[in-house]
Amino acid sequence: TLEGENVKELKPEKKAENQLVVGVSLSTLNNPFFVSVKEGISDLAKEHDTTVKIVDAQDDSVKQSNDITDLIQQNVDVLLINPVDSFAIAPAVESANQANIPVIAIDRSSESGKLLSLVASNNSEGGKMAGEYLERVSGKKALVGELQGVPGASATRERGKGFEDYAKEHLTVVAKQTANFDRAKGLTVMENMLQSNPEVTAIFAQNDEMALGAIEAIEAAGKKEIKVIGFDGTEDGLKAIKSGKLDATVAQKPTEMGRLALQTAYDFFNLKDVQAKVDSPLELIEKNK
Amino acid sequence: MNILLQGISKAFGENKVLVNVDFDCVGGEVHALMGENGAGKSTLMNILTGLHKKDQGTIFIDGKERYFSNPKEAEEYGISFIHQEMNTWSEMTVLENLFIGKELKNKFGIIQNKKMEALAKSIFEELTIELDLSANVSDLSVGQQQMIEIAKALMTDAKVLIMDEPTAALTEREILALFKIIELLKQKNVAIVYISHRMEEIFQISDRITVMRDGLTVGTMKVAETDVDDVVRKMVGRELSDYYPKKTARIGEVRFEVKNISSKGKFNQVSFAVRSGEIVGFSGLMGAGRTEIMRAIFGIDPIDSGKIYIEKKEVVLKNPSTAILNGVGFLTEDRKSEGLILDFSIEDNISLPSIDGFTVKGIIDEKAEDEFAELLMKRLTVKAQNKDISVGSLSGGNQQKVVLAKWIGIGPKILILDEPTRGVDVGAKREIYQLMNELAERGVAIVMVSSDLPEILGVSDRIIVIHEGKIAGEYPKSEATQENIMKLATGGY
Amino acid sequence: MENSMKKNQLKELLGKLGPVLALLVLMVIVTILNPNFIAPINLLNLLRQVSVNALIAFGMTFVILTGGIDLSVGSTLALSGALVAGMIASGLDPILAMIIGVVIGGVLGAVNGLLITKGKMAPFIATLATMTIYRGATLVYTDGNPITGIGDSFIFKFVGRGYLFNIPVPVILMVMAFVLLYVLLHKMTFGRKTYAIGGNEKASYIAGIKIDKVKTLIYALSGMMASVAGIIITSRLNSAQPTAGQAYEMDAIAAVVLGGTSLSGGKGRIFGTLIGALIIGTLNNGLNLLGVSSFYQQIVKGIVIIIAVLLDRKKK
Amino acid sequence: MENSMKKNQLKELLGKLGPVLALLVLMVIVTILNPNFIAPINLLNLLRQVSVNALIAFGMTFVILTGGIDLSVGSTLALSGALVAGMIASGLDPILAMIIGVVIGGVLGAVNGLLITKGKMAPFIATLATMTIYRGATLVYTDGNPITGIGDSFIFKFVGRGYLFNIPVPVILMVMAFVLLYVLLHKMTFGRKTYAIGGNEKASYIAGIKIDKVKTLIYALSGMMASVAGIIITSRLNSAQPTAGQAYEMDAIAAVVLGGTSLSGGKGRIFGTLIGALIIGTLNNGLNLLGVSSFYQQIVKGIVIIIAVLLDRKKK
Ligand SMILES: Nc1ncnc2c1ncn2[C@@H]1O[C@H](COP(=O)(O)OP(=O)(O)OP(=O)(O)O)[C@@H](O)[C@H]1O
Ligand SMILES: Nc1ncnc2c1ncn2[C@@H]1O[C@H](COP(=O)(O)OP(=O)(O)OP(=O)(O)O)[C@@H](O)[C@H]1O
Ligand SMILES: O[C@@H]1[C@H](O)[C@H](O)CO[C@H]1O
Ligand SMILES: [Mg+2]
Ligand SMILES: [Mg+2]
Repeated sequence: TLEGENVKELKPEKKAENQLVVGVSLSTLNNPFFVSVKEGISDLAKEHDTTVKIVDAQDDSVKQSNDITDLIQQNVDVLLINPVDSFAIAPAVESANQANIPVIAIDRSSESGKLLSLVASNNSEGGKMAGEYLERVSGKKALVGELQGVPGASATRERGKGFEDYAKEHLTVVAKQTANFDRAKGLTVMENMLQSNPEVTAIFAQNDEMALGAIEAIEAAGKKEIKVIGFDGTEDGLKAIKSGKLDATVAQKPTEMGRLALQTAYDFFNLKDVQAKVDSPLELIEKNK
Repeated sequence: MNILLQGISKAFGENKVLVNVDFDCVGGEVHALMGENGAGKSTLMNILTGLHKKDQGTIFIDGKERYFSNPKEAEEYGISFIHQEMNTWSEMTVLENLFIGKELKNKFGIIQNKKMEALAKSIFEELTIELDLSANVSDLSVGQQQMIEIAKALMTDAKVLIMDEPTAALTEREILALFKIIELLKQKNVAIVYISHRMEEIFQISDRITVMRDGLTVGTMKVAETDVDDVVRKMVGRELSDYYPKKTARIGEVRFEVKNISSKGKFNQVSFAVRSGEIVGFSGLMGAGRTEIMRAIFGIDPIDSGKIYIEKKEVVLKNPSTAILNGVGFLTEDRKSEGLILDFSIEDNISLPSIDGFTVKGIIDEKAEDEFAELLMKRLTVKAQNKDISVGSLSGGNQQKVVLAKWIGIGPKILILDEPTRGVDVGAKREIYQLMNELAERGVAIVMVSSDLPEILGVSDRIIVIHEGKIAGEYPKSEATQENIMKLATGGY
Repeated sequence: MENSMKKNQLKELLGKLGPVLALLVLMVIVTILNPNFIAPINLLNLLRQVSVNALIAFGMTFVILTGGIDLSVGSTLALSGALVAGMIASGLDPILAMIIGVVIGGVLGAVNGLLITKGKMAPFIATLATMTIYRGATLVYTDGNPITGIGDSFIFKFVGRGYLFNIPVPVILMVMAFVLLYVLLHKMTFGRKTYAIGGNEKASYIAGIKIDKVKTLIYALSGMMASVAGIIITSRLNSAQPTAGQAYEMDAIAAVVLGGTSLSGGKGRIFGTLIGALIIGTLNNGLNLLGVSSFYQQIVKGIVIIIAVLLDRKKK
Repeated sequence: MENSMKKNQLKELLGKLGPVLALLVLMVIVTILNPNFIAPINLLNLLRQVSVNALIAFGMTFVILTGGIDLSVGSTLALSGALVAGMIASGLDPILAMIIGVVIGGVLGAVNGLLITKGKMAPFIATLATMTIYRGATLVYTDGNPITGIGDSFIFKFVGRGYLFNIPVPVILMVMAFVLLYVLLHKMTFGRKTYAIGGNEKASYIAGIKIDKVKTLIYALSGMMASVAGIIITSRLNSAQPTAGQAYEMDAIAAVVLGGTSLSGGKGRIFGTLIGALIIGTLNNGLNLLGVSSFYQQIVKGIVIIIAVLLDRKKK
């Protein structure tokens, strides 16, 4: 036999918030973005006296699927999953389906298995927003460098695709390098890019961490005219925008994402209708605005 | 300086190594410490110099009780120990080796190489050593390394000097130089403890002899009042009549032949043949190239040219595995690093080269292996609790028997023995000679490399002498003498 | 004498049982804190979690016994997993694809072996280099994206997600590998040679052991075990992840060492490795069940490794 | 005799120059493919990038010379960086905070040293465990978030981002550390003891070298170098990252080995390590300048390491 077979229909039973045991599996807590998601969940849980069990997959899909079986063992009422990868998570979601535990995905979806709901911002839309911003501030012919996230991560793929699809007709992408969503990598990769492509006038960093690394390199090279847009709207990112160091970011609302996900679970156990897709808002935040 | 050890006892775990041992040595004398392998000689000296802790007993230095917590402390107090196992740093230079742990430095802590060089040169001059101070120790011969050890000890201005088998790796010339130094030190009133298995030199240089057996002192006597037989009797606890048992094997057909083998820079155009039942001794000075020839024959090192025949058929022994398949066994001169796996049991060591023969459908037949090992242990009278204890815990002589057992176990047609009795005590030596005779009787062709001239003369049917990588000549047993062999070995002068 | 022999045997037994005791203590503690732990279903779950690390660690045991190390297992896992997925996605018979995958794992391992034996490179550096190269190759092959669309082959799903008599298939594979490798290591000449090489390489060579051949085979074995683990993971995740297996070498090495095998070679047992893998698995599973935050989990895991190794040292 | 001595010296010279030649060849190739590489501004940039790895690798050189290894440097870097940032953020004088940070690095390193000497643990396992523990501690301390708000202390900014006579301060720190450690290793008894321990530990003990003390100091030194690197990174990023330094141990080890130091201890030079770090830096910078995709970069890096080490072997 295989795991994930014989899935039954989910039948919600009413359960009070303070009776719920919520299992949360996050892709990583080494990234402020997901720390914010976690905080969103735990703050709301505290308000309602809900028990949450949080596990951290450290960006390893295998560990995540192990973590999720561990949570299923503990008979959690609902799973909030932020997948490391939307393909790799599918079997774990199917196992949860089999165990009759509703699953709410956060930030990244699951390619198969049944989700009660997906709470996410639209990453490819976000990529496009970044493209539009750069075109606006740097002009149509802007020569853009792109700092990419962890290779293979869905955020990398989707933001890249949204951005590049738009850029094809509106901008010129002259360089692409991966900097692993990491600030220190963002710094060195940017330094090198400034050497190999001194002509760049704009940078799209697929998250704020890389953007913050990149602006240190740009400042050090004395090329303040280069426009940089990040992604996420982390606390640090927003601070940098306020102080004028960073030009813009496509802000997600990670804390909001976390809250929305847990709220969706509450709704379910209150026998309210639940939407299959809850859009976490994206917002372009710019300097001096 | 005088040292006096009284009632020293020491056990390693369950193993009582020293039991109530007394020993003393006074300034200006050479006091020899003798005894079978594992008798406890090195351990006693290690206790004196603080490497091991005693369990019981008292140590007096110049009449005052005194203990050292480590060798350095002993050395600073004037007691230097030239260890049996060489304590060199092969990747460091001669100069660095000489001064490890006591470098000269200026007030900023910077090492003063110039000053150290000058000091080293003067010591080398005194010892008539000619060595490049900037050479890496790994490029030196074992004998040269031993000289560094000696120089190191003398540099400290020792009042007591302990030498644990210092001549095991020295050439005749170096030995003579060493004996001169010992004479000099005696005159300077240094007390010298001298450990050796070489009977001749003991009687040549020492004033008193203490014999140990199984952790006990059997007796101390003045050299003038004793003789070799007496010392040997005390060492082994029984009368030992003939050191070199009579050989009765019938010498047959040529079993093994090498023709014109050469290896650039090592040896040149070496040819010889060995018959079944024959023991051929290889003599020569240290570094003459005997070991290199045997290693090449056995397939460890490559041969540039030449041919090897076993029972008249040409063979190419490209590695030890092929050599073994062709019935060749090779006991190497360095048993610890090349002969044994010290953590393995006696049994596993013995069966290693023949292990592929003990399988049934790929699975090791443990019963057959057990019987095999037990049989060989019995035949070689390996002294050990059982076949399952690790070889590392055996005495040197017994370890050597295990190495022999493993080669006998392959059922060799040809057996090459490189210094088979190095560091082995008289009793065990005799047993090894006896075994060689038995093997010869079974038709094995034996090659024995040895630097011990009396041994070569006592054991071989024929003696081939190597000089600078070439065969300098050969003598049948009947014509060989120490003199004519030394003459060939030194190039005829 | 008699007495001392018994004492020695007891000591040896304790030595062998050391890791087992550590495991039992750990399990008892976790059970007291959360009785869910000991539920059969959780234990099976735990075993399945352990299987991947155990398989890799079995191969690593041979490598470490020779005094070597294999840092490339994680990348080998990812690369062979990706290639198998690629083959299946492009329509190859899944069974054939898996067999080819294991062979590829063997070849990748043999490359390590050749660099180490013929190239005379230190195992640490050789496998550090191939770790980077194999990871790069995986990323190039997958273009950084997971490989999906592996389709619906029952047999392929079965490898990672199936059950046989209620036992997860990866667990069965782990047990089978254990038995085979146990026999290979402790009952066959190959194992004897493995120990001999680790105990004294020079002496082994002179005793007629073909060091280069044995070592190369051992690294190939390690690569094969990594690729089996890679296939299981690919099946479990229903996709091949280019980043799979990162840092797995560390867990495998930790399992081997916790099991009492010495990093300097020549000493150790594959049974110990199994126990070592179970200790790590129990820690991971137990700490999750106890709800310890992942940051503290790392601290606890490190400390447990230190304690276990120190206790093992003390005993000797 | 004369002749052979000259030959030997030539060989040794070549041995020493091997890594330098490799570096020069690499630089020439990159320059031909992209002349931007040789621009002074890029070279300074390259040196600054190299400085962090070089500082860690200098400490690692001592560790490896004793036959040990230090896997915890990356975590030590992150933890001390975070603590320094925390202290500054909470108002401590930046200079004092940095000094305390280096001391903490030394203490973290000394813990490794004690586990290895007093605990008799294999360096690989001891530092693998502390690598996990220190990382966990960093995450606990920072709660997974970067520490910011380090404020505007000139001196703190200066360490990572400043210039002195147009030379980046991290480069100056690297050169200073190199000179100091060069003297320590090659001109003082501490260095002599380091080589002696790696060459023959037992003989060193008999020669009165306090093995435990020297080793502990060496691991402390490695920790201190890691924390200096951590401070530079924190200053450059104007924040302390909990994930900083991950896998840095591998780059540092690679630099040491590329520089010709043997992993089995006793042989090697700190000058080689500097060159090794420059080779790795040139590869990183060069491959980026040439626009090689990061996937292929990994493959190329791995292959270059293998070639460099193999060439080094051949020469001997
Ligand atoms: N560190 C040690 N641990 C355990 N046993 C030891 C140790 N050192 C020596 N022994 C044992 O103590 C006994 C005496 O050894 P020792 O080295 O003193 O003998 P020896 O008289 O010097 O012999 P040889 O002539 O072979 O050098 C032997 O049985 C040996 O195995
Ligand atoms: N490992 C080694 N490294 C460098 N030189 C060596 C090594 N082994 C032997 N030699 C040198 O090779 C030459 C021949 O040595 P070999 O060991 O064959 O001589 P031998 O006649 O067997 O004497 P011994 O009794 O010392 O073994 C000598 O000059 C020796 O210094
Ligand atoms: O959306 C998140 C964040 O952008 C983070 O920075 C990286 O992973 C993505 O999935
Ligand atoms: Mg001795
Ligand atoms: Mg010899």
